[in-house]
Amino acid sequence: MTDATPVQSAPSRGLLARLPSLPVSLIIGIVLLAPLVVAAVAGGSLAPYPYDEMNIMSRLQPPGADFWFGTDEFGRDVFSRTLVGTGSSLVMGVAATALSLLAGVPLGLIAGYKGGRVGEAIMRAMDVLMSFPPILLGILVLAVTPPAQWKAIVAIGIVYVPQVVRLTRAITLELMQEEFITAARLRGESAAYILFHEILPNIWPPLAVEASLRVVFAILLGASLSFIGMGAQPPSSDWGLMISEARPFVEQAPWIALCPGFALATAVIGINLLGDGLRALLDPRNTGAH
Amino acid sequence: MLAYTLTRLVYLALVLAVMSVLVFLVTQAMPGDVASMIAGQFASKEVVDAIAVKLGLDQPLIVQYGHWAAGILRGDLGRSLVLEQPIAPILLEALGRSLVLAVVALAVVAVVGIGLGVLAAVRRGKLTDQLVSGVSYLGIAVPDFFWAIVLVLVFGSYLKLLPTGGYAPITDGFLPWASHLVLPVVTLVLMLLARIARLTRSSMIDVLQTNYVKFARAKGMPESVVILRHALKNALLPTITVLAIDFGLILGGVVVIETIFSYPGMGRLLLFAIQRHDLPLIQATILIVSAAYCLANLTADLLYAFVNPKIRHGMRAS
Amino acid sequence: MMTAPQARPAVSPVVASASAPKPAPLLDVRGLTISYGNARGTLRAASDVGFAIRPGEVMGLVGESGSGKSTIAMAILDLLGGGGRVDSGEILFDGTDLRKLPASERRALRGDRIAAVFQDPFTSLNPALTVGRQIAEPLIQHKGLSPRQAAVRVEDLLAEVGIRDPRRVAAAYPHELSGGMQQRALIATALGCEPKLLILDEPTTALDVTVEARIIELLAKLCDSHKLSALFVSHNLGIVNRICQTVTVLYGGVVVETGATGRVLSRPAHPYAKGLVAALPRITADRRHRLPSIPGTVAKLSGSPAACVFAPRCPFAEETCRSRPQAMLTDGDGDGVRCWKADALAGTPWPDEEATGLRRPRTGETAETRSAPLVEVDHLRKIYGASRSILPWLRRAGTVAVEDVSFTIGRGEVVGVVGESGSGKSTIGRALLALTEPSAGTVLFDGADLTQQVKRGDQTLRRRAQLVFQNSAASLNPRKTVGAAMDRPLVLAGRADAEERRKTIAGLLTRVGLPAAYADRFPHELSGGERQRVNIARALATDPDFVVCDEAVSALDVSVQANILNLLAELRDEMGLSYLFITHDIAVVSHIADRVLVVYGGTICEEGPIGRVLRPPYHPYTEALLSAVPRLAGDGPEAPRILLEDAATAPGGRGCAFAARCPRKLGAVCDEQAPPVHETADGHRIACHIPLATLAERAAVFPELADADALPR
Amino acid sequence: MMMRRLVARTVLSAILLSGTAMAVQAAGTLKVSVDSNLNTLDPAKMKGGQEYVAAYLIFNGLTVIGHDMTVKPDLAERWERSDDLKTWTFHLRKGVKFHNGRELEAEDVVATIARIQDKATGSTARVNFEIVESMKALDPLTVQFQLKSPYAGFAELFGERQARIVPRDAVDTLASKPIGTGPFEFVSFAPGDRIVLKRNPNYFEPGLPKLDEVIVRILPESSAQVAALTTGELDLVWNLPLEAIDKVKADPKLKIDSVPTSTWDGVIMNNTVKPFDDPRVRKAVAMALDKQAITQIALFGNGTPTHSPIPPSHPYYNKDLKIAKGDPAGAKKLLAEAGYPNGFEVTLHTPAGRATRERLGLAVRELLKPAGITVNVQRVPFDVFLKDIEGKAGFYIDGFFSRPTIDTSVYPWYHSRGSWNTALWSYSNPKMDTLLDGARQAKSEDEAKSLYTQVQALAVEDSPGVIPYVINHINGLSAKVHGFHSHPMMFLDLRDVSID
Repeated sequence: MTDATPVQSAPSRGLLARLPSLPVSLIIGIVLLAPLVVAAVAGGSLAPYPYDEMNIMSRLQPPGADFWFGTDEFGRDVFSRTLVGTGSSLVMGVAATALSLLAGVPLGLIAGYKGGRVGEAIMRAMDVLMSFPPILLGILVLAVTPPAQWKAIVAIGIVYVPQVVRLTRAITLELMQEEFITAARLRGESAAYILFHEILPNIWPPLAVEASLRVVFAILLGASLSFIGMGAQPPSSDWGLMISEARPFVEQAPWIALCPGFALATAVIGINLLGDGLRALLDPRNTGAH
Repeated sequence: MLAYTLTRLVYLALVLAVMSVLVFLVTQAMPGDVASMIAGQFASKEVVDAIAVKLGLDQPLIVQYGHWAAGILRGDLGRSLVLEQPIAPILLEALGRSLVLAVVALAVVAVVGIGLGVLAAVRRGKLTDQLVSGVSYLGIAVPDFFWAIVLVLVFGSYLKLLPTGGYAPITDGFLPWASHLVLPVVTLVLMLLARIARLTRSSMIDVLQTNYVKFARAKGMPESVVILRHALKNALLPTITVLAIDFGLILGGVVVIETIFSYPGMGRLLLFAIQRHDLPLIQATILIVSAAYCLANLTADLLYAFVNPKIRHGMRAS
Repeated sequence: MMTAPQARPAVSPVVASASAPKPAPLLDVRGLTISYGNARGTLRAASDVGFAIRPGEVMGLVGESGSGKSTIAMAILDLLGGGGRVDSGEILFDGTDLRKLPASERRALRGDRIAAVFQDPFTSLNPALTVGRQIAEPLIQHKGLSPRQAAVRVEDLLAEVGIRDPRRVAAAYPHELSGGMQQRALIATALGCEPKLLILDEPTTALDVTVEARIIELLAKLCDSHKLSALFVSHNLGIVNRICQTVTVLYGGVVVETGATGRVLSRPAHPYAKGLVAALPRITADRRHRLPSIPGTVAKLSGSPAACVFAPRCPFAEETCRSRPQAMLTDGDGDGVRCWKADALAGTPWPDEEATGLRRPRTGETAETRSAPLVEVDHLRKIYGASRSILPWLRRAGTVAVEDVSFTIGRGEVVGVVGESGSGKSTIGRALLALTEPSAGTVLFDGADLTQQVKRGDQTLRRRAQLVFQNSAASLNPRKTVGAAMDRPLVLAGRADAEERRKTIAGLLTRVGLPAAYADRFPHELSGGERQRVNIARALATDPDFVVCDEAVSALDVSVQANILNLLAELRDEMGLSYLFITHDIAVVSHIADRVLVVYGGTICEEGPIGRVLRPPYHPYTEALLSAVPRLAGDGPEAPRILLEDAATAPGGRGCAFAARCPRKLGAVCDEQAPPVHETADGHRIACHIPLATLAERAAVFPELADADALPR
Repeated sequence: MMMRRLVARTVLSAILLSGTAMAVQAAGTLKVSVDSNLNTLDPAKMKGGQEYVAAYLIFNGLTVIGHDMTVKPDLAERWERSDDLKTWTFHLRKGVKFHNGRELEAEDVVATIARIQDKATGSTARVNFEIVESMKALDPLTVQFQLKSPYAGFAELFGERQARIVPRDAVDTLASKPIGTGPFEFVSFAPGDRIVLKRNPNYFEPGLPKLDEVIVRILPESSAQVAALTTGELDLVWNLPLEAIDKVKADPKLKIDSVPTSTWDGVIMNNTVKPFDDPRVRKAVAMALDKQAITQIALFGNGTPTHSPIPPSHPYYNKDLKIAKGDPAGAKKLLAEAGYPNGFEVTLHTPAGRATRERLGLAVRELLKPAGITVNVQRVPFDVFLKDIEGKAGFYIDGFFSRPTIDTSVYPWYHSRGSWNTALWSYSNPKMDTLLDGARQAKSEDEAKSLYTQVQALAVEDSPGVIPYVINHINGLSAKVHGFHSHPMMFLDLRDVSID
């Protein structure tokens, strides 16, 4: 009630100054992700070989001095392919998540704020979408047209819209009960102002945490879709596709699958840790302690 | 509770009805068509048309939908155009195999996952907790297909201990049946375990901080009673929901795992149907998969309500 | 009797005191120091705390939030959570230092020799287990009863705590019981193993006033009949006065005063205790005066106190107070005070602000002398949860929150609405502000239908009616500065000039007693009282005529509550505001309202000028409410309390809403017919089947009001 | 308690020993795997190799293509042709019974062929029998065909995969419950899982088959197939994945059996679509592709570079022609002549899920790069491939199984009225037509050989598409399996097979 030692506000201090007090998982997450982001941005120029250069003489080479992570059945350098594939895999996750947020957040806001018939209609539509198992929805979307990576992104984006809508709506409903929203209504604010200036800023922290987890799911789902041939297309070096193509050779040349597998694991662990760290950082209950 | 169940069932029926229309339209929109698929490479137009007429594909969509929907209401899922067999038995068989996978995998996940989650929550911050967290990270970090490949490599190719693909009906004997299940189940467990363990851990931690747990301690209850009787029962509520949803997911087919292990469940049936462009089979499979998924969700909610006396009794009011 | 300031052992050797041979204490806490630690540092929750409870004695441990009272209770139970630890000290129970016992032995004592009841019965019972099983658990654990034997004992226990249907309650789940029943179940659990010591941590705070009264009555009876000792943790001085023989006052984790309840509450020695007693709103007080209040906010410590913890807020503080810690001064009777000036101040009351000229006395101007009413409520009715689904089993009539309520609020008038939880009082407030649409009836604001205007999108009229909330934290957007929160109403009012708006905000902040620089702060950087001031300032920013105060001071500590009440009163006087003051605390209402509505189950049972409502004739419910108001020693004789039954069913139906709990129920007529309204002079109306004359025969709950015409009108 | 422990122990040992436990089955049971699900068991509607496996186990034709690629009697014990090559009379073997016990009659043959001719059946073999003017059963054991035009290879047509003779009274249930005259009887089919067949005790070849039971498991994952073969869970992997050959060879308990075939993959260029309407462009593509390298990449060397569908193992093969070695510089020059000095960009479609063809596509992409042609590979699901790509797109990878005769292997693709040609690359050269028509009526082997030699030269010169190789058909099997020989038509012939 009467709290005499005001708790220092989290956002009012510089990030750098607070580095020692940042959650450990956040720091590890960033450390794991940083090289991947670099690879995603500059993958092609860092790679020792072009990702699609074939060399029949050196196919299925084990890791060595020339090819750090060996070569695949076409003699392509696995390391270069993995490096170049970073962009494809990360973009898949981030873009699909962005898409689901872009569509889901406004719908969730409206459903939560408006309620009534509009809200009901939105939520029932989401129910229908949600009653498809995620990968099924992805397959269905992709089965309508020839596969391509951007379509996989759209498909995954659509798959996760209901979750985002539900979360946004739940938070909005909760916020609608908050008295500061009542105060805004009392002073005669428009619905748009309340939605975008009062509610939205309070939705971001939980959404950011949710988004980081969604990115993980999207990356994995994207890899799965590529794996069954409905995502990225050869000769692209998307990780899921690489692992899928490596299957027949896994016994002779396990490195073809292991290299992108480890990259995928690093990305997922990194983002998970980032999400955990973010949660700890943004959770009001954890101000100070983590 | 009854009213709630009824309401949910009505919703379910509505959702499925809407979905059936959606599924029907989407499958119609698919490129490629079944008549040319049946006619094969380079069939002439007349051949394709003749097949289309024979299959009734020339009729207006609404009529086709009407026939289809009426059939489903009668329990007739139609005939597979490619397999030229009634769909229902094929689907039931695949569903049965998916059911086996789901039940076995979830039984393992539930026991191990909840156990680990409780252990981690009770030993929060200690080595055990960190070990469990680490293992569960590994579980979610690596995609299921990667685990599957590793398992095939290790147990099938190197150790030659387990069959790496296919399915043996129980009529072949218990051992072949069970041995074929091991790898897909282990893969599924690796995939699902982490979530269950982490969820149990976090809800357990929440429950351990509640007043009623504090009050149970104030009554001098031993820690084991506090954890197992007072905390666990309440902490399991969200876990039950997720388990039921996972159940629906596996029942609806885990396409990737079924592909790698050549497991003839719902996922591969669907993939088969899509690849062969067998519209009735696609429609029926999606409908059944979605219905199974919805039912699992519904069961989750009902189970949640049933386990939670507050909702069980208060359902009428809400 | 008290000596000069000098360093003395902190713990008074009460036992060794020869002047009054008393039995050895059952619980003797000595030098207890507790701190909470986390990565950011440590917070001292209790410093060198000592007190003793003798067999059969109930000791009150009082203090405001953050005083460390609950922490001490939990430390005794060995249930400190969240990084709390006991740094030093002894907790002697029956002569044994509990801290030296292994954890398993301490656990064996808990629930058996030392039992506890916590604040919130709603969350203290496990929702997944039946009540009976939860009560039986310690019996089986500590006494080795079989489940069957335990079940029999459970029913006995439930009967003993006043539950009429023990078998049904034992088989019920917690959510099926009312709050009062739940708390009785908890008490039954605590009593099960016949403990020697009860730890009661705010056992009635979460309950309604009439329920609280019954629970206190029960606890007092049980402590007496079982010869129980108890540590009674509370912030409520009135309750402590009723049940405790001795009291220990905590401030900032430090014991500032201890002694016999009667003495401490009637003649407090420590300045903080003086302030606390003075700031308590009293029904009998002259409401033309401001409430005395304690300036500032509660201090928090990170280490051993280096000065008197209360010095920053103490009007009597001198330089010495700020430079050295205070020692406990005790006398032979076990009374103690931690203030070197205690003797010197013995006759000095807490300073009256009017006397010091800080505040203007309220002018006696009346509101009703003005013209037409500002707000007219006509046959307002609100039903929640009604549903017209196409699915027959989903159709619901809904819950009646407000049933046919009519009243008016004059310009400059303060109307209080008093009721318990579920009485519909908040719904009335929300309907008045067009935050909820009435199911029937109309609300006219300044002659216009506000609801219809808002529906049409016309917000101008609405800005003239504002709301001050209970939860000062939730009512401010955590991501906006105070200035930004106050800026919006001005922008909406068409004030284009940013500089001018900034000035206005500074002016408003100053007006509610905050520095203008607070405009740049975020809500979480403010204390609860400061946030409530910001809330008020924000409400004022639209330049309203009418403000609904919905439990606006309920969440605040007594010392802060007085501040806010004073501020609200001042604003009304200066700006001619009208208030609808919604609260569960009739003492608070009596202090600020001109007129009062007593609501129960969505209906108005009694309405009238405050002076009339506080005096007979009473509606039976009003009478019970008034009799439940706890009073401090020295406030006058306690009236016989009217104890209401726990509500068995929700109010509703055709008859009187209060019929089910009414101690004076006439019979079937109360259940079946709506009560007639008796009207007396001055607009005093009572809705009851009992004839007015019979009602008027009752004795006054506050006789001092009856004869002394302390109240105007 | 005891019981529970016992069960637990059993389960444990079961899991550990399952590898060997799997092998415990009826002694005469052969477990075979195929790599893809079967769509249908109705031979007339079959289209995939895995289906033909079933067709040859359950059914017979009037004739059969032998391991030496020559036509041999099957249900027909002998046949006669008129001198004008237009009237063909087949005499059925006596006493052949369908699995349902009914005797085979000439009317069944008529019904079978009529059904294939029916457009609504949608049989890919229909075009083969368009040549039939009329047919009739002269008596229960004799059937006679009148052809529209002379055709020397008509008897071979009955060795074709779809032309399995089916009982005329049970055609409607063929897809799910096939009845034939073959060495094995149908027992059950679980789509996606397995087909179970048992020995036909009334099979007309005395003493055959030797096996009691055949289980055809559907295992799409190559690693699972190989693992199952090594653990003994399978006895034979039909069409062994190429990448597993080394592993099987290295295992002393396993062996490889392979045979050259005339099954080929091709880089199809639509001769009516720009830029492939210019023969110079097609020629440039052909020049740039190193067929030896492609055979290595796509088949891991398990095939032979060729000019046309005529395999190098065949006597008609043109040995004087050189196999393209890959000449990007020459290709560039040709492209410049054709008006593409800077090359061009094109999309190459490959059917998804056909590993060798996907590898072929990627190899083409790499090998055309130095010639200045930028290829974007687009994988297409097979159903879409059939509908929207084949015969429609400009540039794609396709492939075809061996045909029973050289005529059926070449004519349909290269003759301007050939059935596959019109729907594949629309190649038309009157000179080629003359050569092919002539070969059909060739009176002697030498004449035929000379004509086909010219056909190959012209096919390379015009390059309607590039046929880089013919594939070896490879099976992996357990050393316990005896009497198995891979068939150049990729049939699974199990009549003589036995297992220890």
